Amino acid sequence: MTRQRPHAGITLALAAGALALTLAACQREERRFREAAPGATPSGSVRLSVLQPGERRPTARHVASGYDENSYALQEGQRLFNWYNCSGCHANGGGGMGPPLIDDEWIYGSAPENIYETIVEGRPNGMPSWGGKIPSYQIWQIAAYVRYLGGLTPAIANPSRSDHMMYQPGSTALPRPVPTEPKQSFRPPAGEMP
Amino acid sequence: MTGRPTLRPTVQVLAHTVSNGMPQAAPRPTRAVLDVGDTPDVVFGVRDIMWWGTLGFVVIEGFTLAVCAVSYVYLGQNFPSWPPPGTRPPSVLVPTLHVVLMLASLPLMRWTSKAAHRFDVPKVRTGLTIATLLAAAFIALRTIELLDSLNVKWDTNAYGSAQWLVVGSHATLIAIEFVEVAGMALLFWSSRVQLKHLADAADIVFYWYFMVFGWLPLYVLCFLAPHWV
Amino acid sequence: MRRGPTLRRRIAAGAAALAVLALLAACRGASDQSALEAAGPQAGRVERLWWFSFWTATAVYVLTVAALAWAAWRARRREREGGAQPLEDDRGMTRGVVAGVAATLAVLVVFFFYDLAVGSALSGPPTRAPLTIEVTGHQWWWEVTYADTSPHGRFTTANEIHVPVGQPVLLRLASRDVIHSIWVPNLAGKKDLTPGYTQTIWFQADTPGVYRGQCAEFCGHQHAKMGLLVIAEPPAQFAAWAKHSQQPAPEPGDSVTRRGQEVFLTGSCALCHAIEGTRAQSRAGPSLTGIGSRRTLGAGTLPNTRGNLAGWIVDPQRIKPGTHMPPNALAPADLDALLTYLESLK
Amino acid sequence: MTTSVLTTAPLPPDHARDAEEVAQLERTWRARRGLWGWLTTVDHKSIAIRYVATCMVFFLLAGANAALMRLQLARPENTFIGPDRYNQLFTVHGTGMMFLFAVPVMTAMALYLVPLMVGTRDLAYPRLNAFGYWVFLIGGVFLFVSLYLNMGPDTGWFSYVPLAGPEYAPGKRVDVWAQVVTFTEIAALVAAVEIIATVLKLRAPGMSLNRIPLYVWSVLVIAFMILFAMPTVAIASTLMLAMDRLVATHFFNRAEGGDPLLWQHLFWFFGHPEVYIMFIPGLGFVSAIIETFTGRRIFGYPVMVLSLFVTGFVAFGLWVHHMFAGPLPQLGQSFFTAASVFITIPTGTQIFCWIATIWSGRPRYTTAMLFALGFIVVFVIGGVTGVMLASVPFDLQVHDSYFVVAHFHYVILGGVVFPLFGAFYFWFPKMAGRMLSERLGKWHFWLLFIGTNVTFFPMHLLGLDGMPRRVYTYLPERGWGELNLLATVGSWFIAASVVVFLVNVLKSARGGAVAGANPWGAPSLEWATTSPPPSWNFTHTPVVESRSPLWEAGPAMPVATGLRTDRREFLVTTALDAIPDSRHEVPDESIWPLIMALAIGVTFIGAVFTPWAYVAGFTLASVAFGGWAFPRWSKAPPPPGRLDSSSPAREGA
Repeated sequence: MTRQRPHAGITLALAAGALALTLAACQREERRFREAAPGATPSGSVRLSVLQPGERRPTARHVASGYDENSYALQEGQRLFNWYNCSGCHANGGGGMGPPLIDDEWIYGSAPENIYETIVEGRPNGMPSWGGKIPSYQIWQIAAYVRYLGGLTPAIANPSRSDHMMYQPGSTALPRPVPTEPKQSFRPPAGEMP
Repeated sequence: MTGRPTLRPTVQVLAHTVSNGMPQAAPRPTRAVLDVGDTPDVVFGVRDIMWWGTLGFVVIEGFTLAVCAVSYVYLGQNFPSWPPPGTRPPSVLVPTLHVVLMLASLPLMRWTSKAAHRFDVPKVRTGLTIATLLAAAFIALRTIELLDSLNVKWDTNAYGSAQWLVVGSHATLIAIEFVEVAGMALLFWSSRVQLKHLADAADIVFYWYFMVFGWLPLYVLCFLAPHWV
Repeated sequence: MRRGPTLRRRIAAGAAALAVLALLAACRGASDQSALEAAGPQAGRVERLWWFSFWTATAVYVLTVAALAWAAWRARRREREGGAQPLEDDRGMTRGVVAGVAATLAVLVVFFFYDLAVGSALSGPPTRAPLTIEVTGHQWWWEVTYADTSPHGRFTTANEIHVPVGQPVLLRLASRDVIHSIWVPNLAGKKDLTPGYTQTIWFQADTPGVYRGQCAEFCGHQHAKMGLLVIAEPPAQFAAWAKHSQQPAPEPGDSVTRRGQEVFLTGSCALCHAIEGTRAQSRAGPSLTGIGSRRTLGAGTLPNTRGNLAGWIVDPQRIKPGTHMPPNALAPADLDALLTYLESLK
Repeated sequence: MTTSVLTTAPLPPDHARDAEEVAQLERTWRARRGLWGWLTTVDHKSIAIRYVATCMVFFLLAGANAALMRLQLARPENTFIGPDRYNQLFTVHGTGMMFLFAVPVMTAMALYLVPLMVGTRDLAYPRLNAFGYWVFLIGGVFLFVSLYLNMGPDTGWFSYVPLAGPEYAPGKRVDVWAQVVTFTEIAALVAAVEIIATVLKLRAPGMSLNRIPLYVWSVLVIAFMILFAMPTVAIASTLMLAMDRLVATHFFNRAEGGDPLLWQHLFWFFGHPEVYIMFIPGLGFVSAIIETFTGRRIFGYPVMVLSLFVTGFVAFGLWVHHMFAGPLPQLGQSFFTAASVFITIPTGTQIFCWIATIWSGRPRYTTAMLFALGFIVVFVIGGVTGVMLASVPFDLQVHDSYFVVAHFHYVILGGVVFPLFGAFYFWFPKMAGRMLSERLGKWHFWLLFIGTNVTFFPMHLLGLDGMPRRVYTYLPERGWGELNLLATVGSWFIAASVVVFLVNVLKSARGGAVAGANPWGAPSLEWATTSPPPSWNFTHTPVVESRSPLWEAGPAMPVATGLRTDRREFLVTTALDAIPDSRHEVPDESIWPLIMALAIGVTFIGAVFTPWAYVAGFTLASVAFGGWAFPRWSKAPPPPGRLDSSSPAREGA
């Protein structure tokens, strides 16, 4: 009663904490079903070939995706990763025909925009272009999941195990190497990109 | 909530009537028929109210362990063999050592309890101090059991989860008993110990018995049964 | 003095209750999804059990409340007649309570054995080899596979179960993701589709017709719009339908249809949907072989019209928020061709 | 039954001695003032009132969820609330009503009433009681804050795996649910231990088992039920579901040998007894109210007590009837059908005994009595549909449909809400010292009665016409629109009735008629002290000589003397015959229960995010335990040598 100041301080701290919690929770827990995804939207016309015709699409660079911190997006990314058979080449992140995704080697960059671009454009030596097939918000979700596989998403939003046989022991149970500074060991010159 | 002045009756009634259903404004006057001043204020076992609380939590925790064990058996039915193919059965050396040590602690605890009943503070103090060391040893052994003897991690398969569930649940009992015994030992070394704490010390021994006897079937279930099934 | 208003209030309450009952009777749901419009022996037995329980329960309830009212009335009358004090326990009261308990017990015993009789009558299909259909639950649609005929006669459809009238049908239930529950009230009670388990349920439709069912176990965002139809048709008609369904989808006949097929195969559609006879073989979404002849879209949500199909393809999230089908921004010509192609898949 | 109305003055009490004693008791038991006093109090009455008020706030919040859901369902294809929000609303509605209202409000009422009704000074473990409340508060606030942060659980109050498992429920929503359950289980278990020890060991001298009030029997039964029901769900939620989600255990992962059915078994082994835990105290309320307002003992006391025990026991044999549609062997099902059918008998017996009591009594139709009668009229509808649901074939038709929604709302409103409101009207004068308005009370009753029936009766028909539960909308061609609209209108009546009740409480708490010690002329001991009772409850421990002591004790209450007044002390009696056996020193106020609860809060809220919270929480809790259990510095150390061998304590053989 006599001590007004500490009370005010505590109230302020609580309010600030609650606000921070609110923002964090809202971002993490929101389920966005219909959205205009940030960045480039694949054009309306269906491409009849796997190859990318014509000029380059506008890039998705400098667009904050907001998907990395969203647990629903990560979960959707996980589902789509299997539905669109990404596992066929990347084998649940372990790599096979395509490069592994759970290590910290990023050939074309680890930023969400880089991964988005890789999926949309395709890459030499087998990665097909998915632009025009997969809606862009789903590509962002897959990109977020790929970043999760690489250990780049905040732990608080990460998915836990799936209801299948375990590919690797408990995805969240054991500490995984979290690269602080993603290496970009090899980046082909722009001219080589198809 | 202090003693209130007599409240005015609001319903027009005869105060202090005793007929059924008649409102009464003030508490009825009293007549003393019994004096309880000569009952003891330190008692043990079923006569002690704190013992009943301990019993309550023993029932809760005992039932919890029982349900864990039932879940363990239930999950076991999903496997062709237990442990499942590819998982090593648990090693029995450390767990057996642990059980032997637990059983060996019982005479000491009984001695402590008897000393408490005889209001023998120094002996209770000694008993509790040794019990604290024993409980610490139990914690160490349990840690080895979980990390090494089980030979399985909680996220390997449902067998591993079930093993950790049962052994881990009982581990919390050991941890709680350690905190209680250590706290009580400290109290008995301090100058603030009172007579009633002897009854509490006896209750702790009661909980210790529960901890040990509760573990025996679980030890058989988790560490021996996988070798037999 | 005090009795008047109480009585009037009681009469008013009674009248209100009657009015409510009458209103209820008038406000019935559609008859193609009702446990009270049985179309087969299973639901029929349960419906009779229901009416038996309903009338028994009504009688029990009315008697209980009447006994309560009578007790209150008796007590008041005794008081008016000068009984200043409550009565002591007596043997009459004991007899009354014992009689009440005995009557309750008798009703319960009758109910219990009637229930057991119904249960055993429903427990297994009467024939050894009923038509067997595999139903797999997905978030939020039903995969339906006819497994009974020859191995290459196996075919898969979605959200519609065609069955022949007058023949027992056995459903083998499984789930691909979470727990669902199949419930077609006109035909039978429900059964869960639990991942990792296979359950069976059987029913028989005696009256031709279209019966609607819905998922009954909460399964996520679109639990509310996870419907299915059971189409009971005469055996000959069913046989014709099954024979037709075993065929791969027809090849596109004209250029618009062909363009539509190309859109389907090269765009997003083929990533999730299968059409027999083409290279689209993904099992993520419902098979679209025969989509043109299905009655509904979006698992029993919309009538299958060209306009609804267009709306569904372009923005399914408006119709079923949270469904796994993404919006598809197609150019008008592409959409038009796609619709024509899908409609051709009879 | 004593009928003599004595006009002679009672025996002259020794006023001077009494006044001195009261002054001493006041010094010893005085509650501290201000915020600190509020945080540290261990008085069962102030904690219980707080507890009840908190439960009612959660009731309002969970009820607001229901009102929003009814608005969304008022017409087909309504777009007022989308599926994501709706799923959170119904989950938090169910979780809130079950875990944060129905069970805790019943235990909270018991925490207030039991010490008064058995005639003792406080609950057996006053600090533990304070701890239980704080844990409950933290858990409840956590749930509703999560809902408002869009982090509300959304997989149903039953959280079936795999939908609630790690793969299909992303984010932290289900983790919140699992931990809220943990909080409420801890609180319920604490309350159960309190009630059991208080009823068995702190009864007034002479209150042998056959003189315990029926209400006290009813809460004793549920306290035992809590001991065996709550740990099961705590294991399932905290040790299995939360661990599956947090550290990737495989309890429910079929692919690794886990089993989604294990969840259903564990959940319903708790979930079904939970229903009885909620409404058995309601039966106790009804007995107390009917007894008072008919002016005679409840007919068939031994049968009533036996019925309570049988109900509590058989309630553990019904859980499978929630799983009839699941993959279970057919064989055992008729056992569960039989148990579900015949559990009606004990409750039916009680209803017949009440009817006999009314028949032979002098009923007074106060608001409390109206609620008790309303209980019978509403609850029996839920009871008869409950018997129908025991039938496997019929259950398979209407399971998870609106028929079931109708059934259990009749059971819960009839069996919990009606008796509870009746209890409020009955005991509010004791708690607040003032009467609730009878006029507003009657409005409250009739609005609730109409609202309940208009809201939930149509749902029977909706269920039979195929409307499943937990749907956020339905298609127009289903024809369910009118009945749903009717139900929505009914929900407004319920809302209005609750508003009337709140107005009544707020008005009466200040301006209600002063109640006096025993305004209803009730027979049990809580009415033997002032309203509200002093913090020491009874100046002298009452001595009980019959089952309805205030009706039969004569002009002066027999009491026991000899309890010390210079320290907090209560009388411990033997469990069966309540013979005075020992005196026990009761701990006084302390901040440590709150600190302990905060440590538990850190543990389980932290455990939503990281398993290390358990380590941190255990450490904090150990420290709090030390502070809690250690005697105060201020206490003079015992004289040296006092503790050694030669015992000053009088110990029996």
